[in-house]
Amino acid sequence: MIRVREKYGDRMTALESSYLTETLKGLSITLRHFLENTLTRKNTVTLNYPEEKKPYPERFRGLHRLMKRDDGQVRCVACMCCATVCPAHCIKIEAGEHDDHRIEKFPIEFSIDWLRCVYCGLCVDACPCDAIRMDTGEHPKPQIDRNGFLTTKIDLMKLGGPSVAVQGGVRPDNGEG
Amino acid sequence: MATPETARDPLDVDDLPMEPMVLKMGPSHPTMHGVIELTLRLDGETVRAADVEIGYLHRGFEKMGEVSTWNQVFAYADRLNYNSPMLNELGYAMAVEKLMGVDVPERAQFLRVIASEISRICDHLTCVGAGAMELGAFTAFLYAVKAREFLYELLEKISGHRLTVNYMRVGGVWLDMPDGWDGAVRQALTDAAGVMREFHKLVTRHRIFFDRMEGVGIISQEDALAWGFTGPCLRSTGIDYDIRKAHPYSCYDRFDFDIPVGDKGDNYDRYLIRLEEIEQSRRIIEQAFDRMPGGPVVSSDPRVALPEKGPVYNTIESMMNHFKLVYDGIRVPPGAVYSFSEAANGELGFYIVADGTGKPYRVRVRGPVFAIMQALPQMLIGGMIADIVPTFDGINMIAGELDR
Amino acid sequence: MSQAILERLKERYEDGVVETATERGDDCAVLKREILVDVCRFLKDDADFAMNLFVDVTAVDWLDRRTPRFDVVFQLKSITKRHRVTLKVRVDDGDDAWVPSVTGVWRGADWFERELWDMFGVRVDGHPNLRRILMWDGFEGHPLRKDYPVAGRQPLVPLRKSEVHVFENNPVDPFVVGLGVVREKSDGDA
Amino acid sequence: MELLLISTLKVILVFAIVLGALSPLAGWAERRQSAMIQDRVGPNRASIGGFRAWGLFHPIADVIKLMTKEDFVPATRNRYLHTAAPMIAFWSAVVTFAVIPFGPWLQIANLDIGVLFIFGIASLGVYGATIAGWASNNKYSLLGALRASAMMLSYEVTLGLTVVGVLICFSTVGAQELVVAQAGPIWNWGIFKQPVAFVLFFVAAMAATKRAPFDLPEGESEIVAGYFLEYSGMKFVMFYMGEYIEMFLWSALATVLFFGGWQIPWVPFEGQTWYEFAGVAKFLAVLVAIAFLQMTVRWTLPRFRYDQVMDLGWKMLLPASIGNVVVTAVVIIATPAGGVLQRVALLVGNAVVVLVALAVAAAMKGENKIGVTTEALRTQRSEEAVH
Repeated sequence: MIRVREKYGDRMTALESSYLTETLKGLSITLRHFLENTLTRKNTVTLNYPEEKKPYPERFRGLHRLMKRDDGQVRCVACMCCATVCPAHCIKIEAGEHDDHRIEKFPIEFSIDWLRCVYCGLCVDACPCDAIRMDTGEHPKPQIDRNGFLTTKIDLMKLGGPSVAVQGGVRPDNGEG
Repeated sequence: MATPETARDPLDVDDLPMEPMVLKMGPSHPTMHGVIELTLRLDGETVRAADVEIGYLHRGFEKMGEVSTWNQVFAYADRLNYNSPMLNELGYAMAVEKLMGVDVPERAQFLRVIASEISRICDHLTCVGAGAMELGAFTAFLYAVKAREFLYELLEKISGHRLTVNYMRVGGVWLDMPDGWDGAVRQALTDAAGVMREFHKLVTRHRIFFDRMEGVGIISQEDALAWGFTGPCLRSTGIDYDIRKAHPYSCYDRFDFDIPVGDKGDNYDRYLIRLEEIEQSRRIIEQAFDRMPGGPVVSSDPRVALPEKGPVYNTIESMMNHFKLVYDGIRVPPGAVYSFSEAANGELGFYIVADGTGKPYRVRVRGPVFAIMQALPQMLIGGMIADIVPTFDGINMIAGELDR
Repeated sequence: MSQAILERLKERYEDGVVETATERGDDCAVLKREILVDVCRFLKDDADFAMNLFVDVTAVDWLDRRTPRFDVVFQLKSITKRHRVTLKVRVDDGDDAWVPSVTGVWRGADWFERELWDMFGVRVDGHPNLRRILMWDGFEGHPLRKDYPVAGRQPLVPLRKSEVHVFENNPVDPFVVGLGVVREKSDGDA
Repeated sequence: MELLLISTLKVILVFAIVLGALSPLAGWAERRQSAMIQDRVGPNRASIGGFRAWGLFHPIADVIKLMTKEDFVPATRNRYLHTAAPMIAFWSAVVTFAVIPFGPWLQIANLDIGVLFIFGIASLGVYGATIAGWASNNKYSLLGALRASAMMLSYEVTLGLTVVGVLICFSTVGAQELVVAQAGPIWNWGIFKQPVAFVLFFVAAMAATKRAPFDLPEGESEIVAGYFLEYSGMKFVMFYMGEYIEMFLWSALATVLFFGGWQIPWVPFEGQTWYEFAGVAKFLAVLVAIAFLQMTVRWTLPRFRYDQVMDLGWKMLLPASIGNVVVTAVVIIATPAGGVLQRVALLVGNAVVVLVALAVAAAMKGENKIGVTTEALRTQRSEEAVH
């Protein structure tokens, strides 16, 4: 147990209560910052945003992307896991039957409403085939109307790339699984 | 159903000698953060009566909890006390784990404690910084925000986001810490401490600040207990009650830290306690890194943890387990528990009731600020309008956990 | 220690304690409504128990699952003794939906009981100021009842017309009325 | 005719300096400076043809924006007073520059009662704040107006008394004469005769301009924006500019009283042209330096509470300034004029004043009337609760 009054002092001393010394102390800090920042920008922490950007960390959950199969088709099998687990109900999937008999289902439409999304990342955890990811490192751009935030499958796939997981078994050179 | 007869206007004070001025403070008022409405009766600048109206940020957390799965509630829990989301998540995760009887791995416990304590520091920094700003010391505020920013970056590195972290899961945490994170934490804590030293020099011992805080918003020990105070506000009256010490949870019993207490129960005490708790949290974090065990970061209990991605992609058993957990959610056995933890403002309690399905039957949050805010009129009466500002900030009202 | 509380309560209020249970380390006593305030006062004042901190009161709505419909759940705690206990009172729907107020024992129960009324429609008898707290005055229904729909809509609150409305709303307040009336007369372009 | 022409030119020149250069630049400097103090970048987005000039175009953008902005007024205001208030505040700040001697010849009117004229007109500024607060028909404005009037009245007294010491030293109230009297070596400056008076003057002047830490009439976290809460557009600008101009006014007066005005130490003025320009430059440099200090103080300190400002004004500053006047008068009478003895005696007297003021301050610490009231009220209320 620490008594804060004992540690930080309970009463003002005579000098402190004259305002002057403490004000001068404060001025020494502010003026030092002023000089340092004027001459060298040493302590400046803000950035000139659009010109200077700070990269997001690796785990940053940004915009979603849909991963692709080796032949460039969408990896998603429309299992509805992500749509179910989403607390914000922002994922809409319309499933359809694929011509290829090895692929049972695929999403005819896969849309995410980025205005409703809370970027919790549960959909990524829930995906059983590594089809949806949130690692683009980008955040939604401003739009002029709400429809601009409703993103379709095509847009989501533009950011996507081939994935490590494959359907129907282990890939021999799979390093990370 | 109509409001019963017993309702009355708390402003109805008929023993005042002259006509008071009624002043509506908020919700659109800089100090009230847009979420509180204070109705004051003023005698000149002196507050003679006050009434607090809350509910402007009511988002139906408890109702939403009833239609979400157990894991989805984490996303809502983040938004309770949005300054320290990790602490809310820890409280909620502990409640579910207590009801299910899940053991959390050691390493996850340590990561939880570290993340929580970083959150606690952020919360206290916001509180003392905003307090200084609302007293007019804008530079001091920005220094505190700068220090907080160092820590938010850490949370972003480990959880992916700064505020809406969604880092904890039932039975553990989302991911292990990234490489080099411990060094980054130590560095950031050192930097933040350096910035806070300047903050400390700027305001703590300045007489203007001292006079504004000292002896303002006093609450006595008995009153504080009677109103249900917890956290720094209770400790400012001299009671060394901290749930981390009184009912150790997670792995707090392994760390060596002190509880700061005040004497008078005024704003200055609350301010100093927050300043000191920042130091103590720092101590906890450093000890946690020194003793960090290895191992998994999420429980292997198949009832709660999603299976590893590799088996999910490749084996049908894991895939089925995965689907069951995603579609039905975690199935919590029927029962009810009350679990509580020390959040930044005091006791954060979760009373959860399960009926055996994948969704909570009832999630009740006991926000620390809710109990404290009801004593606000008592702390304001007799003071001046200007005293509302530090008192209101000393409570550290967070509408997210007040209105839920 | 908390077990001792349950034992002691059973001993002291034989019929009043409906049942006791210990679940996952939480000790809970289900009480009859009549003895609630008495038990609370006893727990607070007794030197062995010293339940000096009122933590929480809430309700659980067991619509169509159990009767009586509501469990009103009190969480109490002792800061000095470092133990705690849960008290439950079961109340039914309609006229029976009320509990006695414990604000006389702990002042801090004030807002929690208002919330209980606001959210569940469980009246709190003897509460000094039982108003809605999170919802507004004209709210219809009680949102945390299970029969209140999640996407429930409320009738819109009519737009406030003019500043005159504000003055009329406070007819007893001479300051507001005085300032308002004088200004309105002196100002032609309002 | 010639006099009229010269006077007009002088007026244009002075107002070009004050209104055209100093005030807009002050807005820029304040924002930029606060950014530097607070480890930020500051405003730098306004550009002309892609040229940003460290945000120097922001004042221009601000002015255009504010002038073209809708004048949004409350329906229940008092129409005439609401319009008149900003004019009064602005006018009282600007007119006083008529007697400020920027240079040997650069002074609009050399009144014999120059300093008194400044005080007389500047003290009218409080009417602007008070009327604005009352005419807005807003309770926050009203509170701000009450705070402003109480505080400015209190500090006007101190402000006047601190100057008296300087006036005694130089035996004149004419602004130009004061400057002339400080010619010669640097220790002829007012600050070396009246250091305490300078500190008191500086503090009281900050209070008179209602700037932090004395910005409680605005107190944005307590009473939103105080007396100019209900003002927008050009009327708001007049308050805003008035505040800056007033800040420069007191800085200018401080330069005249304590820093030798346009006099350059050790270099006597013998009618040289270069000296006139150098003098004006020196005057402006000192003025800007004092204004800069005021701004830095603003970004360093928290805000006072209403009663604490009154305590500081009436219980610390006023007794100290009276003590300073008495000590100065005694020293001036008792010692031979202009000698080293007098100079030393003045400094010793000042030191005595400081020590006494510190002792008083020490004795006053810990006294918290409001706390007592709170305690009394609480006891009363808890008794009520018991019954």
